[in-house]
Amino acid sequence: MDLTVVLTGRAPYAFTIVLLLIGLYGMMAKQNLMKKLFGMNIFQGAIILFFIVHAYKTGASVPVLDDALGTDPTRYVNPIPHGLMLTAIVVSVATTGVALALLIRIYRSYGTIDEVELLERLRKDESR
Amino acid sequence: MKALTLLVLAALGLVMLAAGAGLPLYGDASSPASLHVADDYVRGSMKDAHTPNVVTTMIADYRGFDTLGETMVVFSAGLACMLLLRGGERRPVPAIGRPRNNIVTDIVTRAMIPVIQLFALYVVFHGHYSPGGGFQGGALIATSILLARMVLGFERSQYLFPQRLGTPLGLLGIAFYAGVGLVALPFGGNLLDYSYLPLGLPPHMLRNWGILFVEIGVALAVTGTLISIFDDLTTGGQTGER
Amino acid sequence: MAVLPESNLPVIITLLLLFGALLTIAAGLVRREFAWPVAFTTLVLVLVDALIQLATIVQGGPLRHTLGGWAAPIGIEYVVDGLGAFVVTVIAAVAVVVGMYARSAVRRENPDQEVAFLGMLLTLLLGLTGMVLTGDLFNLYVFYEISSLAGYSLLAVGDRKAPVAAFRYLILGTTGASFYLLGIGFLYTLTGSLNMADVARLVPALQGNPGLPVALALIIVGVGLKMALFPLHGWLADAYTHASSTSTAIVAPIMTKVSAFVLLRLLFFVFGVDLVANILPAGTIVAWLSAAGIVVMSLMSIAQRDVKRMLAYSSVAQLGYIGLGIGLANPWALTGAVLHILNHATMKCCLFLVTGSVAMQTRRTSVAEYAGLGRAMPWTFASFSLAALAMVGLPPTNGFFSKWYLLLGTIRAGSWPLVAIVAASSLLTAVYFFRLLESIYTAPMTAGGDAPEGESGFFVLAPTIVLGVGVIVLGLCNSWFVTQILQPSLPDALRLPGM
Amino acid sequence: MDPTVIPSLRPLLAILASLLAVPLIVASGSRPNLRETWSVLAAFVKAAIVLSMLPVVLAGDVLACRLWQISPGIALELRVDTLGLVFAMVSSTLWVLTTFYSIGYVRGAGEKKQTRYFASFALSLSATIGIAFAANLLTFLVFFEMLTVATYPLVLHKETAAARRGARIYLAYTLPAGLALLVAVAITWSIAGTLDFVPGGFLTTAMGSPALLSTLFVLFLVGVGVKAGLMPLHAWLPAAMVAPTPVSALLHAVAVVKAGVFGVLRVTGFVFGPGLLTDLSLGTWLAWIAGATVLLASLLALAQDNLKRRLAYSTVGHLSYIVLGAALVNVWSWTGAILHLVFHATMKITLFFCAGAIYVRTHKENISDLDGIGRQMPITMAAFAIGSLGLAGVPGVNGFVSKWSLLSGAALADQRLLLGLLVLSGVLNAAYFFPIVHAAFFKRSDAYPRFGEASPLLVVPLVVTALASVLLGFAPDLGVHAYGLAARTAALVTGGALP
Repeated sequence: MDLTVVLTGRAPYAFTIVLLLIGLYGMMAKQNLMKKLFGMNIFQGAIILFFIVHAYKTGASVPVLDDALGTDPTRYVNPIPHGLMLTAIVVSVATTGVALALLIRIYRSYGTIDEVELLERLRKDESR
Repeated sequence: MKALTLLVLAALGLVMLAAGAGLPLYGDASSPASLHVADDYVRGSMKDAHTPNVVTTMIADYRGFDTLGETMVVFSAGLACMLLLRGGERRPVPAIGRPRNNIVTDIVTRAMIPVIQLFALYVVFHGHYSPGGGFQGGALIATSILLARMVLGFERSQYLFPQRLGTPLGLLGIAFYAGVGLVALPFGGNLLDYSYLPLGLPPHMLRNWGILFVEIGVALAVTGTLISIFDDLTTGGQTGER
Repeated sequence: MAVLPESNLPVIITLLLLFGALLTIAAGLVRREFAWPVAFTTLVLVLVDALIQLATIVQGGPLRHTLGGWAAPIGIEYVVDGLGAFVVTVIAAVAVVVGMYARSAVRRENPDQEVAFLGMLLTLLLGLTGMVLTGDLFNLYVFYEISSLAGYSLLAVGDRKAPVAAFRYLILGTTGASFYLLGIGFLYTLTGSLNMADVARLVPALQGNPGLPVALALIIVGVGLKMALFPLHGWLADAYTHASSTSTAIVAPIMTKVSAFVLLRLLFFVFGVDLVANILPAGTIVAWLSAAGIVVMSLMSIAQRDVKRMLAYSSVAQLGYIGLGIGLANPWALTGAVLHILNHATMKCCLFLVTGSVAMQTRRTSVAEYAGLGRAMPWTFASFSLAALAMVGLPPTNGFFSKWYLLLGTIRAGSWPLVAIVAASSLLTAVYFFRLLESIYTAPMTAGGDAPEGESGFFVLAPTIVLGVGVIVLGLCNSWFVTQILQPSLPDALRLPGM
Repeated sequence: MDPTVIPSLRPLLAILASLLAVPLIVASGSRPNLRETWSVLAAFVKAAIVLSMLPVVLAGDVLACRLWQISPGIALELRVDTLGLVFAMVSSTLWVLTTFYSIGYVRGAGEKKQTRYFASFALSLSATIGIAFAANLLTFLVFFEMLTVATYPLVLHKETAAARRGARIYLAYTLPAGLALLVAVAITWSIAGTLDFVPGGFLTTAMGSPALLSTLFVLFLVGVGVKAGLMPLHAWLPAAMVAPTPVSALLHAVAVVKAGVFGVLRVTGFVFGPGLLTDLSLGTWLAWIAGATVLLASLLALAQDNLKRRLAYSTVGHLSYIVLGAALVNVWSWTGAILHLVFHATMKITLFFCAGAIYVRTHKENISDLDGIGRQMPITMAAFAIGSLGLAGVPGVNGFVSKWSLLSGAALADQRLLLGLLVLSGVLNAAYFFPIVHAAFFKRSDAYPRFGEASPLLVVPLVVTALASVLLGFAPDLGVHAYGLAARTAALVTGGALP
């Protein structure tokens, strides 16, 4: 395949994958629970972008019907991924909300949201 | 450990990149996704629901059930905050809700709030014709209240929106949405089939109105729930006014 | 595609739960005492509807409901076959039983949170039933998230450590959900459809596309995380251990099972038996991972000192049975797997209710502290014993029959190591349950915790006994479920001979 | 000629008689007299129902009761054939005696938890009758495992460290055995597609490779052999002697162990059949294992000082007589085997009853303490002497009749070594029993004060069984037609002429 096609045709996809990996790395490697949460948000963002990337059509307009363009589907980008991702974004916001509530509870009980310190305090709880 | 993590991620990345070879190219107008259901949406949006914004038609009508679920997701997040933060040990209200009494920010905020809310209403009601809709509008209204909460303080912003109203408003919003969907059932239609609304209009106009109704429902639900989540998070779940 | 008859029965379940959740909160905001009656009434109505639906489907075949009147694949549809109706009925039945238990348990364990807790419980059920009923991949994701959010927060209610465990679960669970979403993203990009039946129609043409095995793998990992498929079970033990007894009793028996059902549905009804075997040895991988899970998790259970924790690990092991049955993908094994969804739900729910009841009466939680309690709480522990026998798989309890079908399945697959694992796992289970039973009935009571004042109240005891008896009844009636409900709903390739 | 199959509820009622007594016994736990009334009533009703079927079976018909399916294609089915009826009659009639004996024993010995004791006992008997009447392997397995569970509390009864150890050993043997049986049944179903017992067997060489069939046979043997005390799987039996004596008497000399040998008879005669056993030369192997068990058990019995343990080893030896007879699969050996199943029961239960009576009266368990006891408990020890004579094979007691048939069977099979072994074992029997009788009557001991016979509740049953042993020794076909039924079964299974 032609290199330019590969670059322009595949680069956006590759970008979402890189973003995905960054998010996953944050979730796996960070000790601070809040940073894990950030990682999770990046990860979800990457997936949202994955959908959006595949909705794009070269030279097409936003999926709001325009009399000038008629109802030719090729003139508008694919509306489905956009609609789906609206839902996905809301889900991600909601999840973040619950996660924050949990973090507040954890902080209230243990005074820390650092995983290492938290484990130490959990162990202290156990031995008590 | 860190090396292992990176190794696993690298492997995952390579697999994912390799899998990409099977996907359509970026910008491909003849990808399977463009030719199957999406084209029906574009062609049908005006005819079916008299709504130029295909995304709005899709989320509020074609796939309206997803959106009902999405509203429920938001609501359950609010409920989760209520469950996790209200009750249990009582703590003093943390600093984030305390007023600073800076006259400049006070006045600017008070001036901004109606503007934001007006814009929010536009976003809700103009969702048929431009990007926008219930969720975005509801989030904007909530934002205006949150701004007041942050700048004026928890107590001084109660007159704008009392804390105890958050959850009921959320309930009301979802009930309104589901209620609009429910109307069709006794008339022999299916859930969320707005063409059965008893308003005496042609089906595509009924759907147009139906979309508006559910967008309002979403807006109410989102407004109420977001404010209640914010209040629970900042006040540590203390209920009632002081 | 044959067009299925329309019915309102499936959506009524969703509507009941949705309005039930809203009304519970609203009633609870007026007066806290009003919440439980509303919630419980809802649960009973849901069960009634689920039973009517099951009866209708057993007689007349699968039903659907096209939401918004838009025929699939344009719109979303609910599709319920016998299998789905069966799982929904299991959910509803467990919910009624736990709902009854919740009346006094929630009030005792977390009085301040009663209203939100009950509302959340209904929301969880809304999500879980939705996952089973829907015929749309993305709609499934929405319900997956509703049930997950409800699950995180219900499991976060409990002792001091519960939020920590719940947060870990949230991170992993969201990762799972996101993987699933990405998997659908691949499928959507490749087929352009989100409707399960439609995707199933389009997918065979994609054989050889490198995106397809990745989509399958992402979906398996995504659903597997929620199902706690070994080795993706990391979140489960802590979460179950530290949560309040009602939370565990509702989440443990059904949430993982619903995910198992969803996995089954996606593998065999969306991808199809042949495709799954062709593009990725997915079945074999799932089967062997499950088998490993059965052994490792049974050993872990033996090592536990806390009863709830022991039961939590044993849950993962038992899920291994279900995973194994799904992975082997032959008629007998699959029958065993689906039957075990019901069977394990009843027995594990009973066991968790007993741990809750004991904790409320005596504040005892560890294996050692259970010593000698059999005398003080005879009915509670009689039910416990029955459920324990079912876990070990002794006839005529329902656990025996799950094992019987699974054994036939492994023999049919010709895999002798798996035969040995299924058989030997019963022994491992026997080790930890008989050890516990022996100490409950013969050892002198220990000093830890309070001395029990006798049996729990009616609302706690009755559900426990119902489940204990249910273990036997379901065992004796298992064949009815298999021949009347399960078999007609399976793809032809997975049906028992002569069915 | 196929026998006429008559549908009848009687086999089911026979099982239910004692099963329904269980809740009644539990419910009247606080009123011992009422509770014991239920036990006695159940025993009588059960025996009456079982005996009422005798004329029908003697007339050459078969009673059958087909209940619902418990697995697709396999029903929970009861069928009263000659072999099953023999076993059922032995168990149920001896239960009547044991019930009276139990009442005297537990009250005399001041046992605790009598309610649990009687309930478990009734449950065990239901399971035993279920085993006797099971028409197919799955039904057999269900009741077989039920028996394991029901007897566990009885072994554990005393709740001492020794009892716990005994109970653990019991489970450690019986649970794996049950699994082996389960796997064996599952394999059988997979290769044969049927599980119904057929006289002469239903497996053929066409159904699997010789290696598979041999493995299957080994699995079956492990499954039923544990309960049959086949060496090296016998170790649980001496350990289980910690149970109260009536338990040892009825269950560990009659019901449980005989269920094991009954299983051997069913497997060899009704699953594999003489033809297949000969083709694969499995019968000879089994005969040699049984022969070795007979010899070793007798030698081990010599070394025991604890009376019940000596009886236990004696039981192990005598059970293998039956297995030996089953393995030789000719018409005489089978007649002998079935007769020994009945006759050993009457003799051995007499001995256990004696041991129990001695224990209640004196709290002595060791043989070395029994010097001169015959003077103080003459009736008891006379009965003991009769039992001993019978087991040693002295003519005039029923043991002679069954042994004679077995010897004829060995001669017919041309197994001279086994023939010699049986004779040698008779001598060894004499060697370990006669010294007890001798010491009891002819030695003197002034170590303990004078006492008389135990209560009539204990003495009458043991006199009855001793008398029965003598009567059956002279007229083996008396009463229950044991001889006629045994001979007819043997002819049916081996295809030979009536002896």
